[in-house]
Amino acid sequence: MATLQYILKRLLLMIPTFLLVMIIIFMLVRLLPGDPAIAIAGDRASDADLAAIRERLGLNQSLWVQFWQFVSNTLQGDLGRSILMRAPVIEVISNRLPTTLFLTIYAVLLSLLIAGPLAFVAALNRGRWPDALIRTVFQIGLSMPVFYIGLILLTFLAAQLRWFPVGGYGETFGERLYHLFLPAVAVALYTSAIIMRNLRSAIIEVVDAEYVQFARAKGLPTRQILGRHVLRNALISTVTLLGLSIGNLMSGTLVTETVFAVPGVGRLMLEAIFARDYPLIQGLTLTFALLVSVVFLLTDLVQSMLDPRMRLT
Amino acid sequence: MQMGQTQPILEVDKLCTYFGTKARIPAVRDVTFAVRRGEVLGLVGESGSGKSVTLRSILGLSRRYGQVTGAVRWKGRDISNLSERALRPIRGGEIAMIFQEPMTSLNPLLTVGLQLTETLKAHTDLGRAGRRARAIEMLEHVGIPSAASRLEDYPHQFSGGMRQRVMIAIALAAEPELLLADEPTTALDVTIQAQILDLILRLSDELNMGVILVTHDLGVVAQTCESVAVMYAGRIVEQGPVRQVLHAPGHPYTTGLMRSVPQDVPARTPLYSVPGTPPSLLALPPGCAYALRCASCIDHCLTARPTLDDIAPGRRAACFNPEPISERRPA
Amino acid sequence: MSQLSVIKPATRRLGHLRVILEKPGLMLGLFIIGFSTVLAIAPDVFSPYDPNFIDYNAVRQPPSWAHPFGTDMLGRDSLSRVIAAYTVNMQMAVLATVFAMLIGVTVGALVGYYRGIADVIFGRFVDAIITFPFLVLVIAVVAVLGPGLVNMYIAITLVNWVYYARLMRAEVIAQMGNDYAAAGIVMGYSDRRIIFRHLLPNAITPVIVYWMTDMALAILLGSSLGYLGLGAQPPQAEWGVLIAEGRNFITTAWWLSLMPGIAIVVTGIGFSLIGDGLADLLRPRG
Amino acid sequence: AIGQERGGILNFARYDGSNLIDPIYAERNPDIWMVSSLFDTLLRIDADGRTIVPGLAESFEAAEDGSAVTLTLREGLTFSDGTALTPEDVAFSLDRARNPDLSPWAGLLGNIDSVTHDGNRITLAMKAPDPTILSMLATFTTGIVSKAAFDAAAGDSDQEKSAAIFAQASAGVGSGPFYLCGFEQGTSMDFCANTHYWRDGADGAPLPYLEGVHFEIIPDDATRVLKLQAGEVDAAEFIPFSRVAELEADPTINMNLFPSTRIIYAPINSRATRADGSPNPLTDPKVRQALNYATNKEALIGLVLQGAGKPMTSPLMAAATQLSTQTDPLYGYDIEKAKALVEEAGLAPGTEITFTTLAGSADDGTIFAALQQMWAPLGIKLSVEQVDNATRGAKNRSGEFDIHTYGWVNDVNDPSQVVGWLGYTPTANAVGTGWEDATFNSLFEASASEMNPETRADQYAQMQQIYAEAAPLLFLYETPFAVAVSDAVEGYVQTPLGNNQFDEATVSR
Amino acid sequence: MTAAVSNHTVSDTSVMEIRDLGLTFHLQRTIADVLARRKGRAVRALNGISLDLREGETLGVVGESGCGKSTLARCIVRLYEPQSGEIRYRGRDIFTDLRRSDREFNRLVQMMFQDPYSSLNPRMTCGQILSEALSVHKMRPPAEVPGRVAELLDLVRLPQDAAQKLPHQFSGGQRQRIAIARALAVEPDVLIADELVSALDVSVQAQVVNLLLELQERLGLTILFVAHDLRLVRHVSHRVAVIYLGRIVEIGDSETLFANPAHPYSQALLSAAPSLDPDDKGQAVHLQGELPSPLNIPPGCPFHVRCPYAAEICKRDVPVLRPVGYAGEVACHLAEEINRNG
Ligand SMILES: Nc1ncnc2c1ncn2[C@@H]1O[C@H](COP(=O)(O)OP(=O)(O)OP(=O)(O)O)[C@@H](O)[C@H]1O
Ligand SMILES: Nc1ncnc2c1ncn2[C@@H]1O[C@H](COP(=O)(O)OP(=O)(O)OP(=O)(O)O)[C@@H](O)[C@H]1O
Ligand SMILES: [Mg+2]
Ligand SMILES: [Mg+2]
Repeated sequence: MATLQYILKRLLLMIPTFLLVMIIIFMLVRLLPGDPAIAIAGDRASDADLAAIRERLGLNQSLWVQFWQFVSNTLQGDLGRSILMRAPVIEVISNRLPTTLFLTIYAVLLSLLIAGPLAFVAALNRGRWPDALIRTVFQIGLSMPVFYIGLILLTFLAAQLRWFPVGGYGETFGERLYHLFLPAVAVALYTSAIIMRNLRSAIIEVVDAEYVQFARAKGLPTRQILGRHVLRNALISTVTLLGLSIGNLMSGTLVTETVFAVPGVGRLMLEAIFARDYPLIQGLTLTFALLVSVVFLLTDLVQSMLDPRMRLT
Repeated sequence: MQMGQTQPILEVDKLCTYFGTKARIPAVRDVTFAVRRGEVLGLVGESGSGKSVTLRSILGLSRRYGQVTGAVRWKGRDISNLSERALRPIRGGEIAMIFQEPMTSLNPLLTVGLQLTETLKAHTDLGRAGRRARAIEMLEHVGIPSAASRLEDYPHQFSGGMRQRVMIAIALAAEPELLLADEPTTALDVTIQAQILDLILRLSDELNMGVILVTHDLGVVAQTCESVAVMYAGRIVEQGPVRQVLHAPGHPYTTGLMRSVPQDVPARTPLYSVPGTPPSLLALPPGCAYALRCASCIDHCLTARPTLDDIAPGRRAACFNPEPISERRPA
Repeated sequence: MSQLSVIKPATRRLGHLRVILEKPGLMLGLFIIGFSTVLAIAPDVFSPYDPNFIDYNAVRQPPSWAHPFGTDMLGRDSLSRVIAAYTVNMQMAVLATVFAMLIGVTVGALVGYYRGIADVIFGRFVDAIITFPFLVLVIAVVAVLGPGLVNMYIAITLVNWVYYARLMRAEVIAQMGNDYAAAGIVMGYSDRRIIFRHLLPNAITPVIVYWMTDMALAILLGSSLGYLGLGAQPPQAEWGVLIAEGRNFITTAWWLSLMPGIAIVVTGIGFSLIGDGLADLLRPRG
Repeated sequence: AIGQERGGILNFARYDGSNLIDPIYAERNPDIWMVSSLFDTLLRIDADGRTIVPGLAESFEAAEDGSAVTLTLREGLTFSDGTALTPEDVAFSLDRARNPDLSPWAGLLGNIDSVTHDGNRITLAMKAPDPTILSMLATFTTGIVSKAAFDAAAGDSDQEKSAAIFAQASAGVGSGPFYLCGFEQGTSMDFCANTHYWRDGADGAPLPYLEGVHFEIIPDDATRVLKLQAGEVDAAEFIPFSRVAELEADPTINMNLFPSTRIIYAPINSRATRADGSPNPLTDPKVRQALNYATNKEALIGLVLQGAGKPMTSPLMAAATQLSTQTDPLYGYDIEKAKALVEEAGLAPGTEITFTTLAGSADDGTIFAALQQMWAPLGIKLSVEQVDNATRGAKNRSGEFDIHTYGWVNDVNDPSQVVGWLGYTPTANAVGTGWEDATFNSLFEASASEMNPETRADQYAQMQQIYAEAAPLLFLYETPFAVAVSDAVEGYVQTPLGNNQFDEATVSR
Repeated sequence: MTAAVSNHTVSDTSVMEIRDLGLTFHLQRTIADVLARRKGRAVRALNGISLDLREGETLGVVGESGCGKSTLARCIVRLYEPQSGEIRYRGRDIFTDLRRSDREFNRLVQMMFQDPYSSLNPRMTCGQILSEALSVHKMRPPAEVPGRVAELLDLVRLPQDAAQKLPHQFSGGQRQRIAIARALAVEPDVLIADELVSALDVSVQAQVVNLLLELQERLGLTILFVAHDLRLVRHVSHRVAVIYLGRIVEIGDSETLFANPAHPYSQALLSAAPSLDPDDKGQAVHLQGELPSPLNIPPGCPFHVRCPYAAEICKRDVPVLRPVGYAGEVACHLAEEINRNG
C-alpha cells in the first residue's frame, strides 16, 4: 500500500515537471532559427508556398494560441502530425520507440553484466594490478566518443571479421539481440564505465562496514557475505546512478543510432531538429521526459525495495 | 565459581596486531590472557587502547587489515592461522561476538529474522521451520516482546537498545561456548544497560559460557566481571580478580582510571585526572608507554618496557614500580 | 568571497607536496593535465608546422619522421593539428564547466541551507531539466544561439549547473547534520557567513571531484557537438572534429582518427586521476 | 545483354528515406528520385540524357506554333494490379499535376490550358507556347497514377488519399517497373516487380529483371560503405568521394561515378549593402571575379572529391544539361589576375568576409579551409559561420550572408529550371545573391516561350555569358553520383537527374 | 585542578525562566495521508517543561535517551522554536521580545555540543575559529584579536601552537576545550552544555569537567549541564532536573535528590547505575515494559506503564510538579506513599 501511495505522490509531482518541460521545449523550438516551412518545402519554394505551409501548420498564429493548442492537444493525447514524416507524431514515435527501448535496455543489461563482476574483481583487489587494469580499460571507454567506438567496432568486428552485422535490427528477438549487439556494446561501454566506478567504490566502502564484519563474525559462507550483505548494499547508490545515466544514455542514442543505422527515436530526434519538425520535436521531447521520469520512478521503487529505510516516504 | 579448577577454554598468547600498509600501527602488542568456561572477563581501557582489535583478532577478523601474530588457542588448538573456511564453524558457532555499535552492525537492508536465521543455517542443521522457531525463542529470550511478529521487521524499526538485544540474540543463537561482547551497553541508558548485563550474566550461567566483556565503565566491570584486564596503548598493563584490582590497583594507570570517576569525591571539587594524553601508536616511546603520564615513573621506565609479571597470586601488572597492593584504598 | 573559500582549503592541502608525492595516480594526473595546459597555452612552441597550412601535395601521408602523426586529407600536419586542438579542447573542459560549477554551487548551497519553498521550486526545475534529454537541450540551445564555442559553453552551462546544484544541495543538507552549522547559528553568525564560510568549504569536495569528471565529459560532449558541426568552427582543429574527419579513413589512414582519439583518452584519464586523487586527499579526516 | 540473370532481390543502401512517393507531392530528392520507378511517364529521356523518346505514349507530336501537344497511348497498358491504364487516368494524373492548389510543381506545367482525350489520343492544349513541355512530360511529376485507386482511397483531400495509398504499400497504383510492397518509416522500403510493365529489355524479355529491390536507410556515410563491404547490401549510394579510390581498388566492388547535373557553387551576396546595413565589398563584380580567379578549383576537386569531379564549365548549369556552353576553363586559377582585380576594385586589405557552411559537412569544412588559404594573398580574411540546413535556407532568403555553399541537381530535363533559379530575379533573387540584370531577365522571359531551338540556344548562350561576367557565384565544380555496387550487380543506373533506375538492373547470386 | 571551587555561591535571581515549554516535531505527511485525511505523525518532544535557571548555578538535566534533553537545550539557544510556552532571558521573551536578527542574545547564551568533532568546522584552524567569534561580535578591535586568541587558549589550557592546527589534529578532549574557548570568546552569560563530555574517556572527562567548574567560579557563569552520566551530574550540579518523555518528573537540590530520589523513575534511574564497588550489588529497581516512545505517549502519568507502583489514578491523570517534603518538586501522585514505604 505504501508503495502505491508513493507512486501516486510521484505521479502528482510529475505534473509541474511536465508543464515546465513543455514550456521549455515550446519556447526553444520557436526560438530556433530557420523556418519550418522552408525546411518542408525546400530552399526553392516560393514565398506564396511558404505562406501556405505556415497557414496550414498554424505557425502564423500568436505564440499564446500555439502554446495553448499544444498543451490542450497534448493533454488529449494528440501530439499533432509530423511535418517531415507526414504522419501523426504518436504513430511515428510508437513505430520507432520499441527499437530504442530495446537498445537501451539491452545496453543497460550489458553494462550491468560487464560492470558488476569487474567491479567486484577491482574492489576486492583494490590497489593491485587487476584493479589498475580494469580501471584503465574502463577509463578509455569513458573518454572515447561513442561515434568513434562505434565505428571501430563496426570496422573490425562487423566489416572485417564479419562476426556481427553492420546495421539493421532484425525481426525476431534473437535476431535483434544479434543485430543490436554492437550498438549496445558501444553504449554500454560508457555506461558500464560509470557503473563500474561507482559500484567499485561502493563495494570498497561496504566491504569494511561493521555489519559485514559482523556477518563474518557470524561465520557465514563467503558467497553469502558478498552476495547478500555486500552487493545489496553497494547496489543502492548504483541504482540511483543507473537511473540518472539512463537519461544520458537515451540522449546518447542520438549519435549511436545514426552511426549504427538503427531506426530508433534518437536518430529521429536529430532528423526532426534539422528539419524543424516542431510537432515531432515536441512529441519526442515529451516522450523522452516521460520515459526518464518513469525510469526515475522505477529507480526509486527498486531502491525502496532494496532499502527498507526508504519505504515509507 | 572457584578458580583454577577448569582448563581455560581460550588462551591468547602474545597476540600482536599491526595495521597500515607497512604494518606500522601496533594496535595490539603481546596480549596474553585466558578465559575459562563460565568466566566473565572484563577488558577496560581508554578509547583506542586496542580492546576491540583484540576481540576481532581472536576471531581472525583483523587479518584483512593488518598483520596478526601470536597464538589464539581455542580448546587447545591454535586457530590464528586457520583459513577463512576452516574458521567458519568456529565463528558464530563456538565463539560469538557482539559488536560495539548496535546502529551499524546490523545490515540495514535485511530483516532481523533473516539475520538471525542465517547464523542458525550456518551453524545448526535445523530446518526452515526449526530455525524460525529458534529465532523467535532467542528474541523472546533477550526480552523483545511479540517476537514472532517482529521477525519481518528491519533494524531501523527497532530502538538502539532493542538492536543491541537483537545482536545479542544473534550472537547467542548458536549457543556459543564463548561470547566476545564489545561494549554492549555503552550507547545505552542505565536502565537498559542493567537489563542487558543481567541477560548476559544469566546466559553465561545457564550455558556455562565464557564471556569477554569490553567496557570503559568501571562500574560495569565491578558489577559484572570476575576478573579484569586493563589495556593501555595496545598492551595489557594489569590483570587480576575484579575485587582485588578495583580495591587495590597495582598499575598506576589503573589507579588513575579509578580516581577519575567522580565517586566518593566532594561535589564540585576538582576531579583527579591522568595528566597528558595517550601516546600516538605511531610514535610509542621506547620505554613504558605510560611513563610520561605516570606519577610513580622511575628512570628505568623511560628506557625499558615492563613485562606483565605477577605482583601477587593471580595478579599481574606491567610496571617497574607498582602500587603497594597490600594497602586498601580508603572507601 | 565564496570563490576564495572554495579554493583555499584545497590549495592549503595541495601545499603539502609530500602528501601528493605519495599518490602516484594523482601525480600522473597532475602531470598529464599540467602538460596539456602547457600545450593549450603555447601550442606553437610544440607544433612542428602551421596546423592550418594546406599542402595539396602531401595529402594523407602515413606517419614519418617529417610528420610523426602523418598528414590529413588536406595535407595538414596531424601532429600540429592534434597539438593545436589542445587550446580549444582544454578551453572546453574549463569554460563549459566552471560557470556551471559556480552557479550550481551557489544555488545548491542556498537552496540546501534555506530549504522551504525555494527548495520545492528548485526540485521541480531540476526534474524538468534532468528529464530533458541533455544533448537535445544543448543542440537546441546551440541552434538558437548559433553554432560556435561560446554559444556551446552557454548551452552546456544552462543545463549543467543543475547537476552541480543538486550535488551541492545534497551535500549541504548532509553537512547541516553536523553540529558546526548549528554552532554557527548559536554563535550568532550571519547566514551568509555560515553558508559560504562554513558549509561551502566542507561540502565542496564531491563537487570538485565531480568537476574533474565533468571536465573530461565536457571534452567528450564538445567533441560530439563538433561531430554534429555545432561546436568548434573550422579550420580550428578540435579532437572531435579531427576524429570525425578521420572516420572515413579508419582502414586506409588510421592515424587521422587514432591520434586525436588518444589525446582525448589521455586527457580524460588525466582528469579522472586527479579527481580520484583529490577525493582521497580532500576527504575530511577525523 | 543477352541471357540476363533474372529475378532476385537487390539490396540497396540509401542515405535517406522516402517519406511519400507521389508524382506531385515528392519534394525532397529521396522522394523525387524514386518516383519514376513506381510511376511511368508518357515520354522518356533516352540513355544519352537529352533525347526525348516515347514512354507510355507510343507517339507524340507537338504543334509547330506550340499551341498543342498530341500523344497516342500504347495499347493494352495496365497498372501493376492488372487494371487497365486508360486515357482517363492520364488526364486525371496531368490535371492533378498542374493543379497549383495541390502540386508544388504545378508551375512547370503552367502553360497547359486543358487535357482532353479521344480514344487513345490525348491532347494538351497550350495557353502559350512552351519549349519545355515535352521534357515536362518525361519528368517525374507527370507520372501516371490510377484514378480508380484514388477514388477508392480513404481520405477527404487528395493529399490524404495519396498518403493512404502510400501507406497501404499495395500493388494498387503503380505504372512503373515496380510497385511499393513494403515500407517502414525511416528504416526500409521494398519495391516489387510490376509483372504487367510494358517495356522489354534489350534481350527481348519483359522488364524489370529483378524480383524486387530492398532499400535500407543508413544515413552515416562510413556505415553505408561498411555495409557494402560486409556484403550485407549489393549497392550503396552517395559514397563519400574520399572513399572512391579505396572502393575502386576493391575487386569485388564496382565503383560507379554516374554523370550528373549536380553542381556545387557558392552564392555571393551581390547586394549593395549587407543585411546589417554596412557596405558590401562583394557588390563589386571585380571582387567577385577576383574571388573566382583566386579559387583553385582543380585543387579543391582534389581535396574534396579526391579528383572525382570536374570544374564547372558553364556558369549556370552542369555540362550534362542541354544548352550548356562550354567555357573551359571558367575562371581558371590565376592569382595574379585576381590580385590585379582586387587592386582595381580598391578592396581594403584585411577585408573580412564570412563564409557560411553547413554544420557537420566535412566537404564544406574542407572548402572553407582551402579558400581561406587561397584567398589570403588577396588580403581577405575569411571567417566561418556554421549553420544547419534550415538556417542556411533562411539566411539565403533574407540575404544575411556573404558567401555560402550550395548545391543543385536538375529535377527536369531542361535548363530553364536551373537558370531561373540561379539568375532570374523573380524566382529567387538569383539564388538569394540579390544580383539583378535586366537583360538577363528579359532573355530568360523570352526563352520561356521560344519554340525555335536555335534561337533558344542562343538566348541561353547569352545568359551564360552575362552571368559568367557578373559572377554572382563562386563557380566550383560538378560532381558525379558515386554509387558503389557489388560485382554481382549490373545494369543499375542513376540518371543525371538523380533518378534511381532499377528496371534493367540484375543481381547474380 | 588548581583552584578550589567548592564555595561557589548561587544567587536567587533567575537568568532564564522557562514556562510550559511544548514542542512537537511533525513527521512529514504523505500525500496519501492528506488524501485519507489522516493526521501526520508527531513526536512530542517537550510537553510543558517549566524551570528556572538561577544566576551562577549549574543545573543538571538527566533522563534517558530521547526524552527531550537536547530539544530543550536547543530551544534555549533558539535553534528550535517551541510551539507553546515561553522562555524569558532576564525578563525578556527570547522569541517575541528579541528579534531573530538580534545577535546579542546569541552572544550571551552559548551552547556547546555533544560531539566535539562535528561542532567544529573541520576546515578552519583553531585560531580561525576563535578569531571569527571575536571579530563577528566585535569583541576586540582587529589588532587585539590575536592576543585575545592567545589568552583564550591559555584559559582553556591549550598550547599556543594549537592556533595553527585543524580540529582533526586534536584529541577529543582538546576539541571540547576549543568549543569551550569559542563559547567563552564572546563573553557569555549562560552556557548550555549538551552532553559536553559524554563522548570522552573518564580521565579526559575529568579534565573538561574541572575546567568547566573552574571557569564558572572565575567568570560567574550560569550553566545548564545536560548529561546521562548520573555520577557526573551529581558532581557538577547545584540542582538537578530529571526528565521523562518531555516532562520534568523531579527537580531539586542535587545532593538531596541523589541521596533520596522521590520519583519512582528517578529511583530506578539511580539504582540502575552500577556501583564501583563489586561488593555493593545494590537493589536495582528493575523496570518492566517497553521503552516509551514520544510518538505515542500514554495517557495519564507517562511513566505508569513501567512504574512498579502504578495505581488507577496514574492511568488517568497527569501528575503535576509539586513540592514534596524536603525533596524538592516531584510529579507523582503517589510520591508520599512511595517514599514512606521506601
Ligand atoms: N583497520 C584498522 N586500520 C588501522 N588502524 C586501526 C584499524 N582498526 C583499529 N585501528 C587502530 O587501532 C587502535 C585500537 O583500536 P580499537 O578499536 O581496538 O580501540 P578500542 O580500545 O576498542 O577503543 P574504543 O573504546 O574507542 O572502542 C586505534 O588506534 C585504532 O585507530
Ligand atoms: N529534528 C527532529 N525531527 C523530528 N524528531 C526529532 C527531531 N529532533 C529530535 N527529535 C525527536 O524528539 C525526541 C527528543 O529528542 P532529543 O534529541 O531532545 O532527546 P535527548 O533527550 O537529547 O536524547 P539523547 O540522550 O539520545 O541525546 C526524540 O524522540 C527525537 O527522536
Ligand atoms: Mg572498541
Ligand atoms: Mg541529546
